[in-house]
Amino acid sequence: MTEIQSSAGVPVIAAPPQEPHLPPKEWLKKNLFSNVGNTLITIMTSVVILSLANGLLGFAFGSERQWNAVAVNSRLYMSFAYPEAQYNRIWFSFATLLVLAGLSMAIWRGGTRMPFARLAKSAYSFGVGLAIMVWLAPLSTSGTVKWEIAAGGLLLAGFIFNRIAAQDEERSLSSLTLLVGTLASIIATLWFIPYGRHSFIGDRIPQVVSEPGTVAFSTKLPWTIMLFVLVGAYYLGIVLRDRLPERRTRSVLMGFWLISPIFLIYLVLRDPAFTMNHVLYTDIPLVLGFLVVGSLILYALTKPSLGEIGRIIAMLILLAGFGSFLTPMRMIIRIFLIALGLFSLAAPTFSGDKSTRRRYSSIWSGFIVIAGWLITAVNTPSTVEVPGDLFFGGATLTLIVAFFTVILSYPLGVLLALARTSNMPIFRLLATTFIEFVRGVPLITILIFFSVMLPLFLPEGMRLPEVTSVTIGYALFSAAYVAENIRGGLQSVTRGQHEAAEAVGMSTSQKTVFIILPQALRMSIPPMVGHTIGTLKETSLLYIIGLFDLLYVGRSVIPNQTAFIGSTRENLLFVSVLYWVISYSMSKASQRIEKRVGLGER
Amino acid sequence: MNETDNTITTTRSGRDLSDAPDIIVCKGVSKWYGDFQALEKISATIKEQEVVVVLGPSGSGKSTWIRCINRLEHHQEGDIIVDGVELTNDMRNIEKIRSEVGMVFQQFNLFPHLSVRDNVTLAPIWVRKKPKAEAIEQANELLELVGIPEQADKFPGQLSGGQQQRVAIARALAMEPRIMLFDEPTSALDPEMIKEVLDVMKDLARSGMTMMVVTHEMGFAKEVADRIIFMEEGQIVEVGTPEHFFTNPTEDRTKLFLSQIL
Amino acid sequence: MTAPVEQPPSTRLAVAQRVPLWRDVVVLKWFTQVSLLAVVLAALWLFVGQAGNNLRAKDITIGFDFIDRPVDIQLSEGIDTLPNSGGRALWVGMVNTLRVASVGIVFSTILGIFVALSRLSNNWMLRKVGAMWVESLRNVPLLVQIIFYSSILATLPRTSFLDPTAAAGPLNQNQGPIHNWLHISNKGVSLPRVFIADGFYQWAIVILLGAIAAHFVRKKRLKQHDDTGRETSPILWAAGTLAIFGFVGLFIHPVFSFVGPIMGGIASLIDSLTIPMTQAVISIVAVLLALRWIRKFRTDRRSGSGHLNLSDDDWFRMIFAGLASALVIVVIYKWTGLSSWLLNSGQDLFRLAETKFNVDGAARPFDAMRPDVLKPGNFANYGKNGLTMTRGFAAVFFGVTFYHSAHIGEIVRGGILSVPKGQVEAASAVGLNRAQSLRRVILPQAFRISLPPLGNQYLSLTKNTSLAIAVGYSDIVQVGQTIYNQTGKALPVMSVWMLFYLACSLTISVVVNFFNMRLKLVER
Amino acid sequence: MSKLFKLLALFLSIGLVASACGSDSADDVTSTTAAPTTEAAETTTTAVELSQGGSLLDVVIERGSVNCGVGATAVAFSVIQPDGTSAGFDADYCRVIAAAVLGDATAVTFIPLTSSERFTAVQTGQVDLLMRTTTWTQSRDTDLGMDFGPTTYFDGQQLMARISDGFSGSSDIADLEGTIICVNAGTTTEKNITEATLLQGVNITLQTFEGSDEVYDSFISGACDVTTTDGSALVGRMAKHEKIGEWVIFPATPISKEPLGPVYPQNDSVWGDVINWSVYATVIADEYGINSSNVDDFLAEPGEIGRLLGTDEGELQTVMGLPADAFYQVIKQVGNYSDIYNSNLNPVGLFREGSANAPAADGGLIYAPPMR
Repeated sequence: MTEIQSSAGVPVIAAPPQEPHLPPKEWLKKNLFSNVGNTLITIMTSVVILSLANGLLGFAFGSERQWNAVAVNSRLYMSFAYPEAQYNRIWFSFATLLVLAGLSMAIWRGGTRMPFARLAKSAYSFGVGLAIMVWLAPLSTSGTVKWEIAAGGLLLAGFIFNRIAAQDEERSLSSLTLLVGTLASIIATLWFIPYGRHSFIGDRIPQVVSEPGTVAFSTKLPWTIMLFVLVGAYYLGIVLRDRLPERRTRSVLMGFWLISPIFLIYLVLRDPAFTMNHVLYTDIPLVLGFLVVGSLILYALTKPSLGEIGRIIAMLILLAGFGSFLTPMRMIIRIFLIALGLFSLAAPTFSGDKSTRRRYSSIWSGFIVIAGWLITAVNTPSTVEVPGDLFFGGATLTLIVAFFTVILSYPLGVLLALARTSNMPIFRLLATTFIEFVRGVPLITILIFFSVMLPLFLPEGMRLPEVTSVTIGYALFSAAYVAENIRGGLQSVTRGQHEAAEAVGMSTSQKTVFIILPQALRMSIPPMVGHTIGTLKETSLLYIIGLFDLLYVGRSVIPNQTAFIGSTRENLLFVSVLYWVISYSMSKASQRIEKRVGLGER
Repeated sequence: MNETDNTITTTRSGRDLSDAPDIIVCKGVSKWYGDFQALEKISATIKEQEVVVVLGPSGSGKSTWIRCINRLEHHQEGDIIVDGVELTNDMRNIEKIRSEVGMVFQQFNLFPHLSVRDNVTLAPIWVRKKPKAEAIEQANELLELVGIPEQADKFPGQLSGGQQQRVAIARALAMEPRIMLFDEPTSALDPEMIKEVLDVMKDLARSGMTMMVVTHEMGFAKEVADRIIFMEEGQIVEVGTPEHFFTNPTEDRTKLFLSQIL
Repeated sequence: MTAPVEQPPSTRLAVAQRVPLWRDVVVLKWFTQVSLLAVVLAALWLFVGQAGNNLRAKDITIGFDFIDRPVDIQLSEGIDTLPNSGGRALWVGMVNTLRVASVGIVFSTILGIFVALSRLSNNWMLRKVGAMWVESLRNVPLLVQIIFYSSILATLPRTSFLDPTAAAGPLNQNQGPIHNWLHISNKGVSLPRVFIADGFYQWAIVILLGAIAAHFVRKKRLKQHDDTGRETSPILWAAGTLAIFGFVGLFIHPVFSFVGPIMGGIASLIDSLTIPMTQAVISIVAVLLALRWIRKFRTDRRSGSGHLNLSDDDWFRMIFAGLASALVIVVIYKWTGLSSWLLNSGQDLFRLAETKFNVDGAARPFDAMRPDVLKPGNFANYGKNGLTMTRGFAAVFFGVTFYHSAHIGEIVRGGILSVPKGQVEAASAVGLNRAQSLRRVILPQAFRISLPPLGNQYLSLTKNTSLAIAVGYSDIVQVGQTIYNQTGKALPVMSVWMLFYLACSLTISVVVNFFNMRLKLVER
Repeated sequence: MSKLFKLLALFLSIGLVASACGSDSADDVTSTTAAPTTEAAETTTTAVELSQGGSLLDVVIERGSVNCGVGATAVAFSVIQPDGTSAGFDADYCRVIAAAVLGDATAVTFIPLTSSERFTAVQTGQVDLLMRTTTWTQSRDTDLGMDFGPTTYFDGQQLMARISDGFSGSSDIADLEGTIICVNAGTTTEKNITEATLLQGVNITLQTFEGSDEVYDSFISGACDVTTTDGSALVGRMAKHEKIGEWVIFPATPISKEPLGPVYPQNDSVWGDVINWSVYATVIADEYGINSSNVDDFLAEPGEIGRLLGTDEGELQTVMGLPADAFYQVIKQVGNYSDIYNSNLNPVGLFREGSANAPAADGGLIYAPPMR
């Protein structure tokens, strides 16, 4: 659903040629009033827009609107029931992501130079727009005056920028400076303007009272620190950028981006209460055992001259892995056995000289350590006391479900796409059936199936939380679409590439891993970005399942609070704007990145 | 003519290859694409160190034949034996032959996502299982050999056609093949770049590499070939030394072809 | 080096025997596939077995008996708001889904083209509005939009006979923005309705004949054009022919009432068939089809000289065809109900056709009615005369139409922009004017480029109507959910959902592919 | 290239871990999930401990908190507050149990459940106690795995409409002819109204919505003429929107009986007794007029009051496995029935006087067996 296809289908649209700079009068004439029809259209659209804006602003700022419902409940919206005493964990997680963001911005050389002339133009248009908006909005007189002054400030800024531009055409401002400046001024307002002045008090009998700026005042310090963290990380990145090998740094950073959400969720936010006994006497020996034995096996299996014996051993290990389901055994052992089987099956593909073999073994070791640690952490109960069933809710749940959907569906999608394009008819048949089936039914039916029916398919005594069932449903659904995007990429790899790889003697798996996939994945980046944004939007369907996502909080939880009954429209508007901001900025950013790395051109 | 084993004893360059061992033996090789018979009972033997140029009008099955030799295409009847290994469904044999037979394509088919050096070292590292350092050293030598050592860190998209084709030759040579197959290596090149590729191929021929070349470059055929095989409609029409072929062809179809092309 | 030529010439067969099994690529290929298939089947087997155990333990039965059992369901709208059986209720839901989906497809396309054109217009204001439309609509989740529209629509004024605040006094026939023709309130929108009446089916036969005639007229005019070079406007002529037939058909359609008895005859014929006969016929047809396909396949693979060459994949295809036919036979014999259902529904269909054709000669093919406002009890409600769009329908309709119009607009715009500039130049070089080049050169090419993604949009629009569940529109998902809440038959209801949506998707992709193929043929 | 491989390996590892959804053998501790929740772990623990033959009471005491299933969107009964905790009549009864068992009214883990999840949650032991406006019916009570406690709130399905549409307190089903009725999907409410109108041959249009918020939104805006649900919720809404005098609730005799009360796992009479008598304690305290502000004045009283507050060694309570001052803590920390009722339901316009929830002495149904 949604826009999965749009970015795949639409050819990259060339930017219209830069118009020569026209004086305002001529510009108006050319673009708005070139002939009678044009003039009519201009007038009509202006009227429509102004009345629409009037309606929307009248709705948004009408006196009956309870915007307090949003302000007071901002905690519910963001982290739902996460205990306030443990907020440092959330701030720490946020700071970690910001450090990564800052480093990435520096190392990928993010940001562009914005000429002052352009800045002036946008300041002018924002100023004029704001002025009109304020004029249309039903604000109190003092409010109108305040906002008009703000609009005037913008116009003044535009004027100053224009003067600077007039002095020197080349003068420009880094977009990052602009970003930090904007963030800084927003955060600065936290120190002076008491947003969300109201809060609930009373443990049993909820009551809204006026307090001195709870939301703003409790978060102003952390937000300020966050800003400094971001800027500091950026400068650290600049320092590191020149001292480290670029490609390796980038791939390490990519790895951090992938692993840090899981690390933050399971270790920082959940704070598992590891029982030392269990960890010391069960988990660590298990992991160590698999690490040592597995590494040795893999080192042996990557020997180039091994031949078919390797495959047979791999099959035996895999068989043992699947067979272990017939006897009671720790799940972790089964997982590790199957993983070892898969690694051994792939071993001939990556066989080579001693250093290559050592590297392969060490990748296994890394895998087993990460996987063992994760499984242990996931299995350990949390120490953070959450008032409620769900650890996360609101925006956090939305983001986490989207993240896991992406993480699970991408590898699955790649496998499906490979199966669908392989020359093995049964693989093709299975993959095609799955993909076409999933693409043929609506997401909501799949989600309902997974939330209602999946428990029936599980062995007795095993119970999945609903979030997990639904996330699996999301991932399977999304995988079918990912597979189609990747298939597009796979098909764009020419026949000649296959032949060249075969001609130098590569096996099918080597050809796929070294030649075909890297090219195909690169080709499918633009549609995949679109798909990722689509996934984020689709998480709103959690509402229908009855999970406390952003939409559920806004649509059902808050409008039922005794103090804010009937505040549905405010909350819906807020949720819409939030979604809009996230997905709009994501798509803009990805477009910029695509343009920069020259993707999308074939 | 078609059915005979086309072996020669002496070559134009005076090399006597009659004692040389057979390296490629084709016996009654046939191939169909649906209704269309692309190869019809091809039989030929190629000796070690021999340079064979395959000529013929387009659609005559030349490319299909040499692609059958390293099993990019599967023949359906007859036998192909390369360096003593029969081409069958045996995985080990296919692997062995692929790494013994290098191939250069009309469209270069370089790997666009890898640098020139990685293009050349990829197969030696992962297929020949060479240590990385050794593979890089060898790649540098080979790039030197084909005359573009300075382009090693560039990507294929940044090179000219001639340079790309030379990288492709280096990539094939990196596998240390005993046989090189060339599938119209100069057809996609601008005229001014053809020479640089042909020069590399000539050097290679002089160094004693067994080569099978499908080309339209008559000059190259005259100068380098030990033997010329002329094909039409999936059959071998005529086989002979360059002198014989260009000056005194026996078959009418050959004459017609030469009159059109020269 | 040993010279291989010295060995006796080996045949392929002899060599193949020498290849050890574990090194034969063909054997390996099939071994991998079959073992994966085995793993998949084993997993499915486990899951299904587990599900069976769990269902037994929880005493849940699965079965489709709810389809013809009475249910206590009231639907908010549809062709039947008090369905007498579960099957009927689901059918009403399907019709509702199809209703909103088809209308949504039409309107989102129209709106999308407008959006694309406005984004390409040379009026700055219009361009910006188009961009705002696209960027604001496609970045907000559809579900949020649908819920939002629903709550906005709820703020429309209310209709009530007794509402003292209503300025015009009690509501009556003469109310609404356009008296007697259009009513708007938060209970929905009611418009005049044109509908097909009893005589329609007879009239449709006239139109069918008209279409055949129009086809020949068009051919003739085309030939004339080719011969003489004059502008003969074949399309206009064909349309004219069709229009004449349609018009004449309005008066003469009763002559086709003889079709009714024919349909009745077919129905009786079906009635006389027995279940074993049907089973046998279907099985034979399945086997024959499979055999025919295999024979055709083998002929395709046979070379001109009669040489047959089959790869292992080809063998798989033939075995698969055979397996499919075997599966059909197993299903048809295992499920006797299926055959009787086929017989019954076939008979019902023709009986229905019989009654449709056996109508009074005075019946009109079409009829129209103006919307009416009823007063059942104390309430103003829209009657069945008008075409009434309820709030739920409107919310879903606006949601999918707006959301997909943004996407379709981008697709169409991309299609237009991707027509190379050279095409326009070439068109003007051969003397076409701007409008001609747009119509004859740019739009056809743009359409060809945008057709596949458009098809995908239609598909996802149809599927997105399932979000109606959030605003209480009785689409198939909502009805199904009510049914399984009442009867506990979640699995059967879900399989009905999936089959229904798969059928929709299949239909849409068949239609889109048909046009796609045609356009490709035109291109050649 | 090796980067690609590392990424693939990473994906693979994450995928494998995430797909490792728990174990089906007893020796593994818990189940693992891709999504971060602790419920699975707790469930398994409960199941294991219960199978060893103990009562849920011991489990709760050892755990130190009561897992209480509540609703998320039931106005005045259980709603989620901005800090994520629950508040309302039902939520307070969760606190009553916590105060009785653990001596701390705040030792509750509120688990908001949807109406379809709630029974599974009790059956699987995800919650120790369900306080979620759940109607006591025969089929539910005899169903596998659940028992019902004393009714805390007597409710009944009623309808709400506008007086301006000609409705009054004496209207009944027959007056619904031609109305659009909005109702929550998949509830007994929906079934009841369908049944009632079909029985009387009244033509209505039924619009069903997933959430009650949409139902009320539609009613308030006038898109629906009538809405129907439990009378308590209707009264709450009417008061909340300040429409008394504009809207009316009818028929006087509800079209269904909806006694709401606690639900707990079956075959655990120790735990059941604790819940039943904690509820009764609030009623008895109410009968004597003992509330949280004056409870300390009654500590010296003899007789039933003494037995209630545990001043006589608390024999009755300790037999049940509770601390002697269990009910003192309940009254002190949460309050008696009236306290709970008035603080939560008065603000939404629900008053005990004259309703079925008045004390038995005043003609209501709220009544407790004697404590002796």
